[in-house]
Amino acid sequence: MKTVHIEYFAVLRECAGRDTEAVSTAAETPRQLYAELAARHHFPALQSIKVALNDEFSDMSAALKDGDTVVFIPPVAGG
Amino acid sequence: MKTVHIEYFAVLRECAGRDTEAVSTAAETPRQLYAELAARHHFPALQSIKVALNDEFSDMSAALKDGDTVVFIPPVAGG
Amino acid sequence: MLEFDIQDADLQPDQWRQELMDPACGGYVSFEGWVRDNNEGQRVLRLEYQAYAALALKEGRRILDEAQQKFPISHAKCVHRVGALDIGGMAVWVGVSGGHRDECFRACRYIIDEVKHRVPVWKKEHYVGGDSGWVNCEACAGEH
Amino acid sequence: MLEFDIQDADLQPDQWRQELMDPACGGYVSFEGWVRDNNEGQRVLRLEYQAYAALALKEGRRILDEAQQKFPISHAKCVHRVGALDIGGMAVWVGVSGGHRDECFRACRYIIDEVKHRVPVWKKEHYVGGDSGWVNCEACAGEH
Repeated sequence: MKTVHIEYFAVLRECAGRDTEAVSTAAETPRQLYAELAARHHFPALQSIKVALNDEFSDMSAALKDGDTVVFIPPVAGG
Repeated sequence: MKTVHIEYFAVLRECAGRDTEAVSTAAETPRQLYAELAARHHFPALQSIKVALNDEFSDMSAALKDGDTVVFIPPVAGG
Repeated sequence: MLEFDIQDADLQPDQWRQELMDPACGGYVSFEGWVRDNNEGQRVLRLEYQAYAALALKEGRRILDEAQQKFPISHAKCVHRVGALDIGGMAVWVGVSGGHRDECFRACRYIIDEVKHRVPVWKKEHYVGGDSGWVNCEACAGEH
Repeated sequence: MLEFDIQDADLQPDQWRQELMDPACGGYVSFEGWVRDNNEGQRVLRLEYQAYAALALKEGRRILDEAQQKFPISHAKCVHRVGALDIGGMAVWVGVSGGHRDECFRACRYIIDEVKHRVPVWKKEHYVGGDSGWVNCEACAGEH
């Protein structure tokens, strides 16, 4: 088990009802972690979710490490 | 013979040493008139001179009429 | 000068435009994104922007660097607004100065296109009638 | 709103930008032409613009009409300066607002490109060293 720090934005923040949380997880990758959180917080189906690890874009198949900061990024819509 | 009113701009104004003049001419077209004026005022050779008759773009081969206002337009360079 | 920023106060393009002035520059192009009163057939009342600031600042800066590598511009700046905005409010501003207009137009367009696709900023539209939705999140629009 | 003008006083883009605001518009693009301190290898001290105003106003207005026919924009305005301008001075301003950014960028670019080619305005550059010349008049540059 590792502990990761999660920050939520936009629709995910609304679903989770919180800005951040610390999660103990057995997930090996952001993809596994997202499935776990989606089930817990009833996230909507998002086809093109992206992820940032420690404030850099990363891959949904990257290796999660203990202490990582994880941000899941729904489709952006700036401007 | 017809009388036309000429307005000069840019390099032509400098060469002619005046803003406007009234000219009595036998020229049938702006092209003939330009040749006449170029000889008189020592205009530089301008490959792509255009002409406006009575404040509308016209053709160097158009028919000049008595009383026309004629403006020869050197290559423009706005902005 | 290349600068990307995010702020929750009103944008000040007049001030930033002066930062881009340079006697070697013959052209200046700016873009402003305004809050429209409609989107995809719905009447919009107001918008709310949220940014993942730590990453948005890095990605925005990368976009400006790319613009300067691709086009021979002198200066570029982009600032994105976050927080609540009413109709007519300015959500994003881009300014570019350079020797000639061609590179300024191309760079300005490049910057705003990339910002809209890559910088982690989200907007929630509030519609006439009380509904609201996060834009580009079709699965959840109208739910929240 | 479509408006083309020529004036011998300093341009006021901040004021004109507000005239283009519209709750239905999501994009605004502006172009400014500034007097550069160099042109084709020569150091420029100042510029002088002259316009054939009667025809320039007609042709400028035609260009704005064309822009609105070609692109679905809402408003466009262009003002050209005449008279003496120092380095850094603004010679021409174009502003365009519309529903989306694509048409605003295209229309703004179209307008400035056409204005530079078709509107009867001329500029005389005064160079370091005392020479001067009418731009685009190669046969006569340096003579006057």
